Amino acid sequence: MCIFRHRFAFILLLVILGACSSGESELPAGVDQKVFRYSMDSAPTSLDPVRASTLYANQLVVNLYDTLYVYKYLQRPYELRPNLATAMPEISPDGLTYTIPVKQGIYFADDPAFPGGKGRELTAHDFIYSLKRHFDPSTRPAGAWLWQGRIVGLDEWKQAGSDYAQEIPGLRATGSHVVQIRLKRPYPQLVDTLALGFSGVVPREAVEYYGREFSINPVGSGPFRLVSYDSSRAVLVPQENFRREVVDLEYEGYDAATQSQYGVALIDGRIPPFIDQLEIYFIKEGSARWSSFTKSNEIQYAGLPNEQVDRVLVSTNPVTLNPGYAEQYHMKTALEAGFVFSTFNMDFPEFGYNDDPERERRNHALRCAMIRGFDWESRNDSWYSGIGKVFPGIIPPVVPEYDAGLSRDSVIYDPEGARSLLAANGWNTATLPVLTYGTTPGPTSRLFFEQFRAWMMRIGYPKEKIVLKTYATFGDIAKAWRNSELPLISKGWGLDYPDAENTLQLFYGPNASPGSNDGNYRNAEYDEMFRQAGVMLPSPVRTDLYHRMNQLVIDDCVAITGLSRVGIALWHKNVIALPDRNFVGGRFMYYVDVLDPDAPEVQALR
Amino acid sequence: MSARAEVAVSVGAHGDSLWSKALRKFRRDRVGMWSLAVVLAYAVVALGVVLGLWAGDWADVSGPKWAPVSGEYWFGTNIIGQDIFARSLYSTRTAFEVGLVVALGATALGAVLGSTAGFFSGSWIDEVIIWLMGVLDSVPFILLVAAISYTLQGSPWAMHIAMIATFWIGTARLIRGEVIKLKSLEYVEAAHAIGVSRFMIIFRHILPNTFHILLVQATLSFVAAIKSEVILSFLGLGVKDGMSWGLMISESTFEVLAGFFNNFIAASVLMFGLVMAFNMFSDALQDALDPRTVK
Amino acid sequence: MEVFQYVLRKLLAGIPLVLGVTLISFVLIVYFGPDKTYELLGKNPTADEIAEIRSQLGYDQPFVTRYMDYLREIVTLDFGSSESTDEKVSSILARTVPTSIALAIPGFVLGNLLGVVLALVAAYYRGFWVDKFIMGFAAVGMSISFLIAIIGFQILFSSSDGLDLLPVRGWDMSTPLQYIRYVTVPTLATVFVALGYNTRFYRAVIVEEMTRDHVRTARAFGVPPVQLFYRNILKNSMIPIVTRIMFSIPVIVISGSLLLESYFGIPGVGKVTYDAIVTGDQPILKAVVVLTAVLFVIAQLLADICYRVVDPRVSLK
Amino acid sequence: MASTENNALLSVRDLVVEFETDQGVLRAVDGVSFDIHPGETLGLVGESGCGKTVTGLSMLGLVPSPPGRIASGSIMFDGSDLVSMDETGLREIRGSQISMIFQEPMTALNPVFRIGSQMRDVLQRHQKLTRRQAHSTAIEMLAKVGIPEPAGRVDDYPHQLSGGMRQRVMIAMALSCGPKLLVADEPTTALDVTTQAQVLEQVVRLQKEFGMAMILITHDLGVVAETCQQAVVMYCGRIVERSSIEALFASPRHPYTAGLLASIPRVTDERQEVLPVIPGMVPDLLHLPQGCAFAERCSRVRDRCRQKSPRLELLQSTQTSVACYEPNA
Repeated sequence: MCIFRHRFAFILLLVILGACSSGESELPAGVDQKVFRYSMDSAPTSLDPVRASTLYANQLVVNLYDTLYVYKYLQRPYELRPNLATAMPEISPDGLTYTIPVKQGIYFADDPAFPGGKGRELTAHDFIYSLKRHFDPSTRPAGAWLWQGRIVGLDEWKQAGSDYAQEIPGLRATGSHVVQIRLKRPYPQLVDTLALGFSGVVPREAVEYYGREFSINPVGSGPFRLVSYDSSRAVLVPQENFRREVVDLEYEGYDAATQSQYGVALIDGRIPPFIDQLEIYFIKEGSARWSSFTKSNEIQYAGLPNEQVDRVLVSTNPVTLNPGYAEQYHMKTALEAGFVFSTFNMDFPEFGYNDDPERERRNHALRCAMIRGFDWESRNDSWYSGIGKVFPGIIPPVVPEYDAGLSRDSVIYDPEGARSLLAANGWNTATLPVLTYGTTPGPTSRLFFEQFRAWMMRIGYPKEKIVLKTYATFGDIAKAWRNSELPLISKGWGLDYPDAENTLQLFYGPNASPGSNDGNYRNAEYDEMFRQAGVMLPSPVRTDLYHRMNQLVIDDCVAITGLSRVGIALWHKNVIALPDRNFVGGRFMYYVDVLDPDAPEVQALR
Repeated sequence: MSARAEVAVSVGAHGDSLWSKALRKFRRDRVGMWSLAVVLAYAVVALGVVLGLWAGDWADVSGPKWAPVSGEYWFGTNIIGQDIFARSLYSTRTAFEVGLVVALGATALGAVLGSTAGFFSGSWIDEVIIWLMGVLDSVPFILLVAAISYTLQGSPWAMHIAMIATFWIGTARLIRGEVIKLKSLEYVEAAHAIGVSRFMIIFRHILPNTFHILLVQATLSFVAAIKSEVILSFLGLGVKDGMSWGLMISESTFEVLAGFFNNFIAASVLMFGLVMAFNMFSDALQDALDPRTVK
Repeated sequence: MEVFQYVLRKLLAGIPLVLGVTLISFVLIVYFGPDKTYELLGKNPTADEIAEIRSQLGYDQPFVTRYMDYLREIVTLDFGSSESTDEKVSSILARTVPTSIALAIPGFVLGNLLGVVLALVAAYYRGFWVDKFIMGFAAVGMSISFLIAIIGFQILFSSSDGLDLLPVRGWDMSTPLQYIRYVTVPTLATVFVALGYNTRFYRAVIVEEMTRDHVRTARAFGVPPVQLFYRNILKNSMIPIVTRIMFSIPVIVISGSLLLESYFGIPGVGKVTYDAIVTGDQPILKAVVVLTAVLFVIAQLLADICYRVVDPRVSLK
Repeated sequence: MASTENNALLSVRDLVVEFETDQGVLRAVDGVSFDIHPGETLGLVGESGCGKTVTGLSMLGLVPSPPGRIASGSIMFDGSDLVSMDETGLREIRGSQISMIFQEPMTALNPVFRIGSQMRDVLQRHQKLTRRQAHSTAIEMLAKVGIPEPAGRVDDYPHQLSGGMRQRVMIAMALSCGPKLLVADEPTTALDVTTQAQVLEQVVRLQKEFGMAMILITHDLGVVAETCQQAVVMYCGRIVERSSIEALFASPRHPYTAGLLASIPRVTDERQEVLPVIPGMVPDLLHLPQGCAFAERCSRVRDRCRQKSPRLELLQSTQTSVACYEPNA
């Protein structure tokens, strides 16, 4: 026999044994530990706040790092409150200078990055350093656009080579614990941006100590610290240096009428975090998440997957759990802070702007016909359990400026109307332009395409004129969007803050490719109104401007829009929480308590 | 074993060409004949799709969501209301398209490069071809497909090309060995002596004598292509526009745990039938063409 | 000494192969490969930001410079950091390779062991119904797609429509019991599919060896079956068997089972590779491709040395 | 031959060996009977495919099964029937009581073990020798078969030896346990001519020295003439003639035997004539004619030859048995 083979097998064995013993350290036995097992549908890529561009990264980042402001745990609509800041900012009358006092006695988590391994105190300088990192290309920042062209001297600082030793006039510490921001023009959404994961405060020592791997070695002042992290799960434990703050339920916006059923009143007057360990599982497939959730000892939180709806719900309007499930789980429907839509690329002369005014007019009719031929209700039924909210225009229902009274004509399925509109404008199988539909691989996106194609065929589009183009990676299709290579862009937009400005900018002319205005919509009237509204604080006037802009997009038939998904979140009865995937986001986990399933408090909730 | 060899000699006493003998042997192989019939039945289904006789409406979404099996929808419908029966039939066409393109491409490439390497064995041409085979063999298959699919920018042929780029190697190795054996035979040397060009020697005199190997290799590539398609489509590297069993199975991955088995069962049973029949057919073909077996 | 020289010669001969692999992978994956820029960008980028990221990623360098960088990475075995997570490629591999091995080993060992056993039984009863039954089973195994087997076993063991005994997906090696719970379904699927191929392969090898003259000689001298199997059949079949096993090793160690790991969400090197494919994470792809090629060279070498050990007729030249 | 069973070492009676093929059952050996006495040499002669090797393998129960099997008949050896004996019993006899050597010296030895190891193996199993004893016996045996430097050669692998040397090793192995019967299946066919003679001489010498009986399977009548006392001629699985060597060569009775003898070149002839050959082809064993298998090629064929196969019968006033209606005078 071959001795080498034996030896190799032996080495393999050693490796396996090594791997076994290096597995997660289980919690000490015998002690009653509280573990919250949360699940998400994807793994975050980077835990560095400057790159926390995804929902998934944000859920972790806001637990590992602290921001100056956060949204109140229970208040709906969402409302900001100070977090690292001692108060809401002091804003100068011209709206250009923000003075923010920072709490004393906040400490970063202990880490080898610090001298002696002890976390040091957080100061205003740390915040300034953290914001500057968004303007340092070497960090590959993803959130700089939120402050670009807004803060005095910040863009110039980047132009000059991002030298951290250099002071920035508009971003200064006026004391060790006071931040002062000076703006070029009013930016009412600034405070909202300071509650984003992007604004998490990082210590410079850790960034320098870990170099590129800072992204997987987070060191912050948040309520938790990371114990282990791979592509399948992250394990966090309470951060020892985190401040002890008592929960004031009333201040957090508790509403007994809608929230008492979740038992969140139980945390009033107590000091979070209440759990000993936070485990976040990244499970891509909804069905796998679901079956893990329904086992009593695995994940305790999951969204209800589309395909389980018939089994689990008695009805979808209103959403009602099957009694068997209602006994075991808390349920909450949550309207997403975002929406899915498709926008035509107006730079394509076949569909959008054209030098020939007549053709441009016909193109307008073509777009309007395609919008009428798009069956939102079917899409909602197939993919969103029929409970998603279909709405006209680009102001989604989640924001306060949503106009419930807006005409729904643009979202009503009308294939006959579409056909006659096409016929009236000289469109037939021969003249209709080829439409390239871009997707990334995957069964869902392909079925989306097939649905779209079938609808377009119903309004008279020939099958072979709707062409599928598959991009190998998300990056590749994003490149096609940014470089204006596709006539139709289908995507979802997640709002960064609860203000319609965040979606209206998607059609703002100066944001054209490679910016976020993928449709390259350019309308001088729209752009002017956007600029006007941009410097205004929330007011009826501003809301009116928003509504007029919305109507322009609808009238110009720029986009097939839209639908805000409604998620059905379920969590075990003994988990005391109000989960959130919008603006509070992952921060809700700070308030989670896990009780004994047989405890009387839990029984009372059943 | 010499006892068997003796028997073989006495049975094979009637002089016969390899092909007519193989045909006779194959005809007697009941399993082989049955599997051929099954394969042909699938081929008819595929041909019908090509001719537009059926499954033309596979892309229609007018059915209800996840309809159960019924008289109207024989295999039920999928999440967007497409008829799974029509999709299954259409996928048969895709399977034959993928199988045939890859089998022909890989076998042809393997034959050309393998015979060239064999004919020039020992020279640099041979070295280069062997090196190429080694290189392609060392890149994990799925990575190679992914890489080719990047380079071809999502072309629908990326999968076919990637499969051909890997599947030819096995054929080429066999052909190379066979050609090295054949080229020392007298008639080849005779052709050399009377000044027949190298090209002609390879393609007129040597390659035809490896045809039985090529035939078997082509059937193996066909099966391998259909099976790979499933996995590649699941990983998003397979069939782009159109419908295939692989796409149906990849769709089913999010349905089966919720108890919707129609896509999964339709695609996997149909695929299993074709692959199994083709495997059996390939086996029977090998037996029939193998001069060593007397069966 | 002979072995040492041989190893050295073989490794040198492996260089063109590895270079070829690097060139192909460079052209296909790196140069014409996916563009990571647009995934790293924020929601509302400017042209400047795009240029900055491209330069960060080195996309603005010419072909030769980038290829040379790649070669340098290979020589220094430093493949840099993942462009997605910024984690060092070396630490990603160190973390994921053991998982992949732990995932693959039971299926690999069982698949081969059972394959040999079934093949032996089939070969022993060659022509009888036992043989036909086993080979029919092998044909079924060969005809079922791996993906179908995976889904089938998952439904059977893990779903509420089946036995509902084991976790649907995931991975945990903290205790042997957990390990068994998670490794069972992937292993069953692997064994089921691999068994078909293995049984056929080993049966062919064993039948080939069984019909050799020296086996008849041994029987003519009264050698009992067990000894016949060890001394005349197994040892003589070692060359194809060693080849098969050796060449499976690079695949297990480096590419893992991409399909199993991505389907079950197991954090092994296959999953990492798949994610790298999907997100166009070039440093990881580069490392995986090259390390696989290097392991192939090493496997070839080990196989040759094993041949030498197994068969005195083989000489290391 | 008059059967005096009480003193025959091996007595084969009506042996039938069949092979299962897809096209039907094939009779490779059909009703073969013969006896061998201790120390005697029997030549088993015929063209390839006539069933002589299968007959030889039957002596050790080595007919490959499936597809082959001994359908009927008996092989009495030392008072027990080898046909009904179980595998364990046969293993005891193989290599110790009955040995066999094969045609192909190049492949008949296990290539991955040293020849010493292979020889020791036989000795240790059958003679219950210790390793050391077996080793020296092996060297002794190698010396006996004329291998130079046997003490060094014993550690060689088969591929390091020439064909003739390997066949000598086979012989040494076959004789090492002092068998009573040696079945030699074309032992020299694969060797070159000079080696053939040496090896054959060696075998005959050792046969005498050990006092064994031997069945020599060959297609070469010359070899039979030199070494055997008795000869059995087979055609299409049947014995066509059985007689002493002298009688066979002096007056072959069966037309087939006569044909075989006529095709042997004789150096004594002054002029080189064109050698006569037997016309026609050997029939397909699966489609044997109804009557005598040789009928189609026979110059003296009669009608009844085509209807019913002649039985092997003792020819009056001779020691020769022949299966022919019209034997030569």
